[in-house]
Amino acid sequence: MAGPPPLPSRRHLLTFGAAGAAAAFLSGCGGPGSPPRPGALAHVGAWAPGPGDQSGARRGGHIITAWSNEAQSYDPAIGWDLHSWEAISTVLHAPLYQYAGPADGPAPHAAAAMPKVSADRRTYTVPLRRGVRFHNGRRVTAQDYVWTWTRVLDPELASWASSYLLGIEGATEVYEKKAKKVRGLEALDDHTLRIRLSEPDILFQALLCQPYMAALPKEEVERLGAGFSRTPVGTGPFRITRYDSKRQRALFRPHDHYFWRGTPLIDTLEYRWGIDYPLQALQLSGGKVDVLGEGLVPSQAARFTADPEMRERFVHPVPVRGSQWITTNHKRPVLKDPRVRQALSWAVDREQLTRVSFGLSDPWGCAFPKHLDRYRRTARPYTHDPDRARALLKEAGVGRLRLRFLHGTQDPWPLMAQVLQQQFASVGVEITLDAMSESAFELATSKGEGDLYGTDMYIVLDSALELVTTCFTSDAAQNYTGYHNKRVDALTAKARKAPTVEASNAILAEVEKELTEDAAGIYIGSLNFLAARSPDLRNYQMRGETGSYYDRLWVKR
Amino acid sequence: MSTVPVTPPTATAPVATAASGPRPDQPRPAARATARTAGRRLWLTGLCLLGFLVVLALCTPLAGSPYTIHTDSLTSQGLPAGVGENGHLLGTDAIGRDLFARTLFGLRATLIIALTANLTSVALGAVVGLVAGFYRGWFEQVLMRIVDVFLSVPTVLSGLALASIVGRGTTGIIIVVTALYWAWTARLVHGETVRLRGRGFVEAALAHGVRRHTALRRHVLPHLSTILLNVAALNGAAVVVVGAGLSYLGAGIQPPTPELGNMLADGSSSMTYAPHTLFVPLVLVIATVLAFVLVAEGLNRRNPLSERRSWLDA
Amino acid sequence: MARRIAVRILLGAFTVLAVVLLTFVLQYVVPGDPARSIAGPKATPEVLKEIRGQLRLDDPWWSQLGHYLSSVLQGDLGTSYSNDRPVLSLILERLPATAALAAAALVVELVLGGLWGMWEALRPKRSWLLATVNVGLLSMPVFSLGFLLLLLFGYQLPIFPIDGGSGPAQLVLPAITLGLMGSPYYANVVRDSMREALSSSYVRTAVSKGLSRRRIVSRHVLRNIASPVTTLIGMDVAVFLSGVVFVEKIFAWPGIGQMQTEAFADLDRPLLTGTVIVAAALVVTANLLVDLLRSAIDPRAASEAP
Amino acid sequence: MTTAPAPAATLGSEVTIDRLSVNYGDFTALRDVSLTVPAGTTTALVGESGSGKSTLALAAGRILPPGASISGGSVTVGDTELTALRGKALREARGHTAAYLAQDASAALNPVIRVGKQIAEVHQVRCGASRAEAAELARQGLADVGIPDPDRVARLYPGALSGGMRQRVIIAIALAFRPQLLIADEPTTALDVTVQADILALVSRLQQQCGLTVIWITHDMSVVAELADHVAVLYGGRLVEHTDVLTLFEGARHPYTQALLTCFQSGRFAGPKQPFTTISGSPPVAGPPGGCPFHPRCPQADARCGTELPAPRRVGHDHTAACHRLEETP
Repeated sequence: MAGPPPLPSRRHLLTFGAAGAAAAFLSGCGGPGSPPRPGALAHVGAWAPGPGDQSGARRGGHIITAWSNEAQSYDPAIGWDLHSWEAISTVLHAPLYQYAGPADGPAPHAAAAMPKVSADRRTYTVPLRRGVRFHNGRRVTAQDYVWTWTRVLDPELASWASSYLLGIEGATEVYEKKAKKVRGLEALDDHTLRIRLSEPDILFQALLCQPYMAALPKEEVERLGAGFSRTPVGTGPFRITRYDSKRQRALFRPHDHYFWRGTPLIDTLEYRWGIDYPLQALQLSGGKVDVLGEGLVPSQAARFTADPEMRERFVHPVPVRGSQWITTNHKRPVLKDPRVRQALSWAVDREQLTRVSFGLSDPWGCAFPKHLDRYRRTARPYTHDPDRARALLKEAGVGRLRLRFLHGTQDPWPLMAQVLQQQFASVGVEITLDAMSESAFELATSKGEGDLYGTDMYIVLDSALELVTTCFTSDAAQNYTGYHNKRVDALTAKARKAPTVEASNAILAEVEKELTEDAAGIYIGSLNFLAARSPDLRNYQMRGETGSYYDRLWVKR
Repeated sequence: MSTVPVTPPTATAPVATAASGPRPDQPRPAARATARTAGRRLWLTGLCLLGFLVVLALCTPLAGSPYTIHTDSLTSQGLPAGVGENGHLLGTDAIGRDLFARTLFGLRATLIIALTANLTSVALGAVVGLVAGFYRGWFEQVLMRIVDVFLSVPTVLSGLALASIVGRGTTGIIIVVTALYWAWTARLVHGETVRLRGRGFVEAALAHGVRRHTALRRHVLPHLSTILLNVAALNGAAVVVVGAGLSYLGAGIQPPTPELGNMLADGSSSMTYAPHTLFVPLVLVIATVLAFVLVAEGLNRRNPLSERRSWLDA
Repeated sequence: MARRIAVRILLGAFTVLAVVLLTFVLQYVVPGDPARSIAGPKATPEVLKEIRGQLRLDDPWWSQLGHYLSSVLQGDLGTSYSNDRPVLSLILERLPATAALAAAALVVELVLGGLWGMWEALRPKRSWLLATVNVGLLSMPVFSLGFLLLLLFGYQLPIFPIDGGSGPAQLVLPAITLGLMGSPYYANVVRDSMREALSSSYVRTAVSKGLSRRRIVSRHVLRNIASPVTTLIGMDVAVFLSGVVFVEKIFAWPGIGQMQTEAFADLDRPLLTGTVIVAAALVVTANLLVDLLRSAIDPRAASEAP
Repeated sequence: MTTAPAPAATLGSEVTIDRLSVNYGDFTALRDVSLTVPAGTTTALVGESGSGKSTLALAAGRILPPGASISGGSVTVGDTELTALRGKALREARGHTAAYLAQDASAALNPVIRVGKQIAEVHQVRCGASRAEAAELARQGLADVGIPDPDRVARLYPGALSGGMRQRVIIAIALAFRPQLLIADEPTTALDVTVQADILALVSRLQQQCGLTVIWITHDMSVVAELADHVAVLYGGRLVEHTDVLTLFEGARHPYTQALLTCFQSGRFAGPKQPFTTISGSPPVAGPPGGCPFHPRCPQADARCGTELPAPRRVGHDHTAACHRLEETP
């Protein structure tokens, strides 16, 4: 695959620029959508919510997952790269709720039932499941959640996820060191937790599924101190028994008091890191490794597409709710005119462009990802129409247009940039490529430099609202290019306060229509994720929001 | 030699021997001659190969543009065309660009880097080495410590850091490679100059009141020329390989400009399903390095040392 | 003799200090914001500011340098940004792996290069096969050679394990890759110095003593070529520490080379400068040891200037 | 100097060289030279550069440099015929037939091995002496050649010794051979005169004691006078005259030898500002011309000398010379 292979640090890999969370995706294949049926094995009670069909489950086995880099941290408030994210989402910690079947919303996990929401949709009362214990055996109480969430807001910890909790009343005071306790957060008794929001937020239900919202044992955090980020204690299906940074391996064993009795099925899970992509591919096809944590990067994806037999045995394609577009710098006067941006959107041949990512993104000309649940799209996607592009450019009175395209070393952007250069040249727009190291690229884009740069964004909070509020609203955290669209801002605020997900999605459809017509960015693709796992694994499930589900798979060597 | 040396010869230095019959350990005049011709044959072939490569690099315009992406030539699964397929002489690279054109352009870029970076690093190294070797005392110590510092900093890492500062174009790489490689030459030249200073003819020149730098230029420099040529040749080979290394880590010449280094880097990752993307640039890199090494080997052969006979065969 | 060693150690310390300064400036000037690589792209500006405050990234450069130098002199290389552990312990944990790799590669180099050089020195006619192999190895970039070996002997015919880890079986392929890269240089040095030794008159004396060919080579010739070879070993240590970066990346060998590139990509400044300091210290000590070794083997070297 | 214990038997044995020719590739350095060196005597080989005197000596000990090949004739030292030997037998023979004293002593000693060890090695290899015995013999050898404080010197490296000392060590190595033939290739030329005198005295003393057979290569007539019993004069790869030392100085018959002697006398006894007498022309380099090699520079040369090669003829009791016009010369 052309383009220099990615720099060793893959921390940034599937974060793809904006989406801090893991590759969010629906598990496309396998089991029926209904909630998990009791497994054939009598003694396996109900399963944790999530995709998969456990008929014919078998116990035992040792699974090895390969990563390219050491995890940032196994502390759910700190870790954000894919390696850490999978460990904190499905292995070590159990959040209150977890996404159920392939297309369904959140289902109770550490919580006993769905939260009771007040009439003004600002108060959430969450009943906690009984019998949930930490790895050290202690029972989990509502007080643990209060302490954990307050810890996330603690400025000293400087957790990246703190901004998500600012919707809770009193959270900002704690964040700005003005208060010790969060007013809107109360433990009514040992098993009920009440949260009061400053204003209604449709995303809050999805927020409760995030790993940084899972309970942490106060006494262990203080005992382990810095060690907590390597050997944490949590409520998840596995506990960490050994963290060996010298031999770059971590070993996990099942949690004895895990509240979903009878799972996980395998005996031990081992994470290995420091393995470069070509070697990962060899180890997988050589049977030395069972799962590639980061799935297939474009350069290795080509290797598997070249050989249909290999593809069929090892690759597990999974659609992901994520979109890929080229951000245009709205501070540049020439790019302020929507007709120029629309012209550029028509000039792109998405078919040719996404072929370079070898199946990791499908051609798509709309703002939001192609597959969204409970969503009826009204926007009309862009297609490849160079004549219309030239007409629009002439209409906008633009002669020779020279634009600077920034890209880091992260696949497939260096290659896509070269393909784009050629495509824009055919409509008279000259692109100069400005390649730089990954960290320099992030710094430059955050300062709003350059005219065009590639962005990939994954949805983790189960709604396209997250995409808009992160990138396109005027006050969005990652809106570095000064895009201001009053209609989008107003609609987004309305969508956020909508009573139900369906209502919120209806408003979001209008937002997408506006973003698409206004060509806020040049939309080119809808992202996929190619999971790579050994054929010996049975009931291997993966979701972008969480990563691989190790609590339900078994091995048939 | 008109007079027969009758009086016992003065205690001549062992090296300057009266030619009393073929000295057993000196190569016979005939041997010295074949060494020279063998040497000439070698570095001539080296130069011809280098010339051929330069000509090849100059006729890049004939080969079409290295940037056009012929998506039609990719196979159905989007894999690059092999050698000779779809009308591409050497096939295409991973995104369908003509490999023949890219290799020629790449060769030109690599040759430019190899020759200029080589020249600058050897020149800088030679100057520092000469000055340090000749003007002994604290000045030499300071220079040589700086050389030690440059030799101790891991080349790849400083290369990466430097590349991200000085920019990644051809000039960037030349600066990086010069910064990495001048120290080697400096150390070699310094050692040699110190050795030469100890020899009689330099001290004799100085004794005759010749000013230091003329002595340096007239006596030491010619002697060093063979060493410098030799170092330049081997250094050229190393420069090409370092360029490839930097590109592999993403610090070399950036896409889309083709350079053998980054083509090798791409080829390595796409070797499993399209081996020609690696082996085509590799052959040219080997040819470039071969040219440099042949010149070095040829020069080595010219000094008679290499033809001395071993006593074990007596 | 002791005075000479003291001077060398002093000079070595100066070199390491200079390397620290050079590296600090280098990584300080590299564009990018370490706070972003710690907190990730979704962090809000306030969080980034908080992290920069904690790590004192916004201080003027000279105070950062001063603070860093004072802590280095006390042996504290600071804590790594990416995983909150003291840099020194991280490096010492990974150092044995790199040292083992470098040592193994050196053995491969010496054996391959030495035997090859000797064979060529003892044969009157120059063999073309070896010359082409020589060129091939000189021009092959490390990563291509490494990957080819990995593919051939790790995957196609699985002689050596490729499942990562740092056991002796995993050490073979990376050591051979590095060793092959260096062997042409050793072969040339051994061949030239051996040829010079074989044609000098003390070998004639040995021949006239009626000693066997093997004894002459082992007793008389080898010790004479030890000096140029040890000089090359001294220079080679620095090369290893950069060649190691590629080899460790390809073969997943848990050494400091791999950590160095990771630290560079993550802008983990303390870890980055830490690894460079340790590398520089290794180079300096290696050169000192090599000099001592050389003067032990070859008395002539002892008289040369330090 | 402690008197060395009388060695068991006289070492030297007779050396007979019969019609020997040697060439280096295409250059013939020696043309069918016949010479016998009686046991226990010293024969000096005299001649200008390129006359083949070194080649003859080295061929006698079969330690010709690489690239040289014996194209005819034979060499017998004691009872072993050397030219036929190959490989292991040759190596064995070399061990105990000839010892070689090099001109440049410092190069002939291995710079990285202690002096004592280089002598001990001969004992270990030759007569299988153990390490301690060999060391003791080496120490004894150093004492024999008159080196003060042999223990300290034995531990030194060659680089630390003076020129004279190094030459003595070479001689000690040679003696450790118990050689049947000692070949000295101008061993004293690189030394200053006083040290040269010591070495010459040492060699002659050792020769009397051990009955060595010595072939001494030189172009210094004073050394010939002092040491040699017989003298062989070579020119252009041919033996032009071979006689005992007395008759040479009184009645040399060959014009070249006479010219050599006159040059030597004029150099030795010349007063200030007196020109030296020289021999015009220069020794043949590209291989001797037809006929007598010396004829281009021979004052008495006639037509026959130019065409026909003079065969060596017995002129006196122990005196042969190769010249057509022997009768006329005084």
